[in-house]
Amino acid sequence: MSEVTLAAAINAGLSEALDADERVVLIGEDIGTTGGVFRVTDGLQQRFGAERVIDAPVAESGIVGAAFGMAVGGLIPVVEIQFMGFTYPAYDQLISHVSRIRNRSRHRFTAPLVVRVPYGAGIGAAEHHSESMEAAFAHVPGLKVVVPSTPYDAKGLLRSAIADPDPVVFLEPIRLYRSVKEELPPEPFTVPLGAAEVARPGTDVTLIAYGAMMKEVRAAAHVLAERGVDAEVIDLRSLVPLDSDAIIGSVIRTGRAVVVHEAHRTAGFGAEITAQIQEKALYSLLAPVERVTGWDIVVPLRRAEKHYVPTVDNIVAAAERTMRS
Amino acid sequence: MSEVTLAAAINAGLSEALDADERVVLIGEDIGTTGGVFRVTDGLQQRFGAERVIDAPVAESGIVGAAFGMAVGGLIPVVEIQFMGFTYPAYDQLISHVSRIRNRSRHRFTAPLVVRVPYGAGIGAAEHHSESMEAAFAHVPGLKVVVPSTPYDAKGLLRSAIADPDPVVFLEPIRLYRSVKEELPPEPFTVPLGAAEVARPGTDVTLIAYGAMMKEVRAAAHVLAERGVDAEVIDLRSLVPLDSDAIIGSVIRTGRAVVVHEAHRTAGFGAEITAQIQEKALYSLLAPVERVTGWDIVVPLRRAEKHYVPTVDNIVAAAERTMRS
Amino acid sequence: MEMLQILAPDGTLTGEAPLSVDEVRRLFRAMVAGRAYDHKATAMQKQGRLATYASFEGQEAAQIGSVAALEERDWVVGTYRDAAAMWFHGYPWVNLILGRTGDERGGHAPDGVNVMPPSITVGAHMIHAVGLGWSERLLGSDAVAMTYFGDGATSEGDFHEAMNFAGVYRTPTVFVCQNNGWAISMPTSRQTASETIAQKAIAYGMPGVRVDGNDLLAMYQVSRDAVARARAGEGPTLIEAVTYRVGPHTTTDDPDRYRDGEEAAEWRSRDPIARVRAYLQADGAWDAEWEADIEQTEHDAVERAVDEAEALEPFGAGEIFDAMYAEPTPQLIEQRDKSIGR
Amino acid sequence: MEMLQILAPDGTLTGEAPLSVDEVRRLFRAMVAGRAYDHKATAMQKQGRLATYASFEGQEAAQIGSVAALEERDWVVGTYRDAAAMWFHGYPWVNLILGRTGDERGGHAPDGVNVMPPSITVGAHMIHAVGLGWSERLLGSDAVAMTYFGDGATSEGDFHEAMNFAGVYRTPTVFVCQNNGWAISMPTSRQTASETIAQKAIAYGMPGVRVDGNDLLAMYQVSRDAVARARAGEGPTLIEAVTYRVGPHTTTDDPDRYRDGEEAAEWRSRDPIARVRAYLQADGAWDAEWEADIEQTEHDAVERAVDEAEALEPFGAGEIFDAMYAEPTPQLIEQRDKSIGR
Ligand SMILES: Cc1ncc(C[n+]2csc(CCOP(=O)(O)OP(=O)(O)O)c2C)c(N)n1
Ligand SMILES: Cc1ncc(C[n+]2csc(CCOP(=O)(O)OP(=O)(O)O)c2C)c(N)n1
Ligand SMILES: [Mg+2]
Ligand SMILES: [Mg+2]
Repeated sequence: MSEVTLAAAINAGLSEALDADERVVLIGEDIGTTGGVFRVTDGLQQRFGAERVIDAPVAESGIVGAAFGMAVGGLIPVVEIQFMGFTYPAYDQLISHVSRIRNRSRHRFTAPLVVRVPYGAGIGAAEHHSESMEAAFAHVPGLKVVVPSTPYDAKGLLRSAIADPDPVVFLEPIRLYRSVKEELPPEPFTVPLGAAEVARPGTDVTLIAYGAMMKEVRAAAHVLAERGVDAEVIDLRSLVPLDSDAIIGSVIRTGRAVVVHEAHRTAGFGAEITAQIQEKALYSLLAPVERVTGWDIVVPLRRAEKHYVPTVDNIVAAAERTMRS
Repeated sequence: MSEVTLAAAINAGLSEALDADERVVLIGEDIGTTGGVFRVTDGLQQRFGAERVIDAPVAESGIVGAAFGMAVGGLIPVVEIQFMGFTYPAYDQLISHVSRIRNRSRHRFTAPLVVRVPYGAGIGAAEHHSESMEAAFAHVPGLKVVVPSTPYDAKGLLRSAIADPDPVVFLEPIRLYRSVKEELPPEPFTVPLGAAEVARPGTDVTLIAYGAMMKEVRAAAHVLAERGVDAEVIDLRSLVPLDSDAIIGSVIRTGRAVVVHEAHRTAGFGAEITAQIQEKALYSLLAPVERVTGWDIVVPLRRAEKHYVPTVDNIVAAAERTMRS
Repeated sequence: MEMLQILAPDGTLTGEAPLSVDEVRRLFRAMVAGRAYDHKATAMQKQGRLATYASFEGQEAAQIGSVAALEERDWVVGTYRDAAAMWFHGYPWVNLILGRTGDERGGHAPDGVNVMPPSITVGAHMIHAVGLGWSERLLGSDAVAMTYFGDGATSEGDFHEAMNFAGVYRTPTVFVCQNNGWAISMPTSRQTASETIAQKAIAYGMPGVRVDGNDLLAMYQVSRDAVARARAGEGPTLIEAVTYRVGPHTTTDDPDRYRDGEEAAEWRSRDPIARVRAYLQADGAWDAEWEADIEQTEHDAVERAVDEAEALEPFGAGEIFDAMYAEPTPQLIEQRDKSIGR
Repeated sequence: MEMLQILAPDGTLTGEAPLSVDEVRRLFRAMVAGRAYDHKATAMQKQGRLATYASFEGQEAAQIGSVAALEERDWVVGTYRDAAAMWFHGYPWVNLILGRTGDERGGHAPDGVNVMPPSITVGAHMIHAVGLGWSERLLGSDAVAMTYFGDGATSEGDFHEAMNFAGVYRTPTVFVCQNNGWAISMPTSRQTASETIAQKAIAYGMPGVRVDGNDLLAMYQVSRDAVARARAGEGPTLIEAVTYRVGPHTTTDDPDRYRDGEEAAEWRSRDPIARVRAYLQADGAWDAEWEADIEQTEHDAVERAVDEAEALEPFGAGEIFDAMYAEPTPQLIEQRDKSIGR
């Protein structure tokens, strides 16, 4: 078997889901003939037809709203929004309708849809193409928020998201689409939502991250190991539901934590993780939990982007700061 | 002089601003002939004319987008969105355009507008009318987020927001519109953005809140005092910029903190405050910082709303928990 | 654009009736039922038993005339002001009242009743009807979706996106705009510079029709035709029902602040129920006793629903957590435990 | 709807020219300049010196013909594909190139140049033009705002809200839709079921005109009229410029995946620059030497702008914080300090 990219893993997951269940449909801008701006849906319209792999007009609110209606009507729509920066026009549909229909109808109607969203910086893209606004979704009750960082997880989490009876925002790290590869088992498999993974066991400090930052975090753990610091790395995989137990358990053991995300610092999801740690593991903490994050600025364009995205060095330095206490 | 409500204080602030500067215009749904759903703009169209107090079609994105254009063009628009639940259609305009124009034009164009938003539960309103999504705005770089809790602050902060060269989301606690009153000085005054206020000095525990929850928090401090706990109460007034120094300084003195908001817990603004406290005052903490918040559910409707909104008892209990360590 | 009318304000036919007299009697009765509910709800709100209430008085023909064109398997996707249409399509009064008391259980339509909970946000729900009809088609059914909205809602971007999607994909959707003259304090003439709402259909390559919304027969006819087209796969239709909101926007609104009382009085005299009464009476198919009788029966049904709704215990501190997901997240379980204990 | 044409594809006049030959020569030169920039930018992207680039080849007449109708005090609010229009209205090449290299300083138009940075989000910017024109009017000026957008952008809800606001408030706005046949891989025929974009104006009570977007003279004429109406307080106009994107959507796009090469070839033969050349030539107002000369001059100007852009040092770690607010917040100052140190 050969290795596949994260993009190819998602393609395979979509293809399997379309095969397995007639109710699954895909909808998004340019997902058909071109296979999407990142070619993640490549070949699917050719294989499953334009009725099930639907090219949509440029109207994100309409896409999500229509998919919502389809989901209530019995389909399982998997939406693609081209970039996270274009989800905002659909924010109202997501908050006011998608996330609420189960509650407002007390289980009579549900919206089992998935909204796939490429996110994150690091490829020197144009304005609005480098967003990491996961906190704005994680704060919305009724949504689930999932963020894979490996091809295996991407495929496995996607199948779980599609099978989930509730709406899932599925964030795909643009930077990892083609830069991580691994072999996948030939048979279908799933990865449960809400379960973090210990990507590297360790005893000195817990590094907590997800999605786009996992590559840097893994590399930082490597550097730290060389410097004699044994870091435990946790890949959250889901922000909602959050595997708080995995986080707290680890920090109670290590006594130190670094939370990493690319999103803006203020009111980013790292604040939530940090707050939970101090709530539940304060007396184990040997040092303040460090947050390594993007800044509270619009993600800079290509020529200065590197000053925004957290680096391996930043993470290593933060971990070392926690070791000093 | 007689006492005025928070709603009347805002009305007076708007009226003064319209008087003081011809560039100030108001725009929103039903703000003219009816004076708005909460009568906050009562009488202003009659006084300043329909060209400056503009009744808009039901189109929140259009209202904010048009106000953005007006602001770039040299006006100072003060937008009213009827309820926070109707800001979501305008989220894209706020994030992608209003908050960014200064950065994307490197100061050449700016958007000195104010978006007034009634928010919060507690009056048994219909679906979508009880939202507290301030975190979704505070997380957006380039916006300022201001939340008064008294008539004096409401008027003073509003004047500062209108005078501010950058866009301000101005959140008005629905529940306090008519339930708090005070005398205001006859002459114009301002309250600076970014400065918290110590609403009550104390030594044992710091209660940190803003806007809609301030009434409960003040009352909780009163109850605590009766029980021998001397609580310091901080009214943040601005979430962005945040007066971190006031928070940290107080917690370093008291060693204990309770953060209170009505918004959902997960990734709410309380997480940010908590994270900052543990970052900068960990070694002073005698107990975990407590968060007293709304739950991660859609705000329940009238018959069960009371189970959602944090109560005086909840706050007292949390403060007492911190005292036990 | 011309406005279709079949029943003149005085109850005389100006065209061919699309319904038998018996059928008209049935729909007359439904309008009477709607009004009984409307009056009851307004009264209850004044007594503090309901949260705000949005009366649809004067819009009974627009709602009943259109919804009557549907089959049971079709969908109704409406607003806070569309109780008559929802009820006619199977949504029980008790649900409608529950919703207005502020109880989420109002949103739980009985199984098999294809009526969405009323949309409180303006404009966002029409695209749901597009999606619903679309799903029916992909699942092999010929069911259609009818969506109700106001003149104000046509200003929202989501109206445009819904119309555009319906046009492009030819979804089985019937758009019923009740142009009742006002969106809270905004008259339709300030909501859009378009002379009619119906002509907006041109922008989406779909037919638009303008109809007297206070004329039960005309409403029925255009709706029947639109439903037939949708069901046959011929695509969506926009119907502009020209009507009037004779009451306040909601019980917290005071229309005297923004409009002339005479306008409302004038429209009260064009009452859609009176018009059908006159028609039936001229046909010998109406008498006062019958109307008193159905009015009492329908009123009693509403009263029973009110009793049922009010007898229901409000949610306890734990139950509010029960319907966010199929299975609560660990966070919600923790919060529920705290809530019960707090 | 009819499509206005003044200059036939072979360069012969089919109506009266709205411009003198000298003026046409000036606009011809501007089109040549636009193409010089376009070719240079495409080439630079292939060399990795620019981020993605969106070519406007074939749309020069649509842009120059419309923007030429403006006065300096007017506003241009366009997209990533409207560089020619922006430049003609005073936005320097160096700014355009800077933006494409990925440098925020590209968005800083010189003082007095009323051109907004190009909108990258589709559809959201037209309402800004509505607000800009509105502010001009309230501030006592007669300046108008012209906004450029594509066929795809007409599907966004914000297009609708912009058109509706402009109609209701009669703002001095000129909406120029360059219907270039495609929105990435979506043909206009699948973007909307409306037969034309121009007819969408009917939904907003404003005039809509359809014009050959590859005809400089027709573009100029309809734009001049629309600008005059707007300036006179007579309200907005929607112009549909029928044209074609002969190149890829952006440099990362491969049009062979979704369209027939013949269609593009066919449109290449309707080149707007060639058409004006033929017209001028027939008039004796063109010779090859002159064109070679202006081409060289314009090309050199672009080259100098490229040099200037590339000579600019990228932002350092601290400078990225400098333009979020007039004064940085304490949080930003703290972060900047960390960033410089980190
Ligand atoms: C998105 C949104 N914006 C604003 C409101 C507040 N609001 C409630 S009803 C209404 C007017 C709607 O008018 P129309 O669509 O004509 O319906 P009608 O009430 O006349 O039936 C407004 C502005 C809302 N509910 N949702
Ligand atoms: C809100 C938003 N959605 C999606 C995109 C991605 N996107 C960029 S250009 C484009 C197509 C736009 O087509 P059109 O409006 O016809 O303009 P053209 O590119 O043809 O000039 C799309 C979908 C975007 N930039 N913004
Ligand atoms: Mg109305
Ligand atoms: Mg196009």
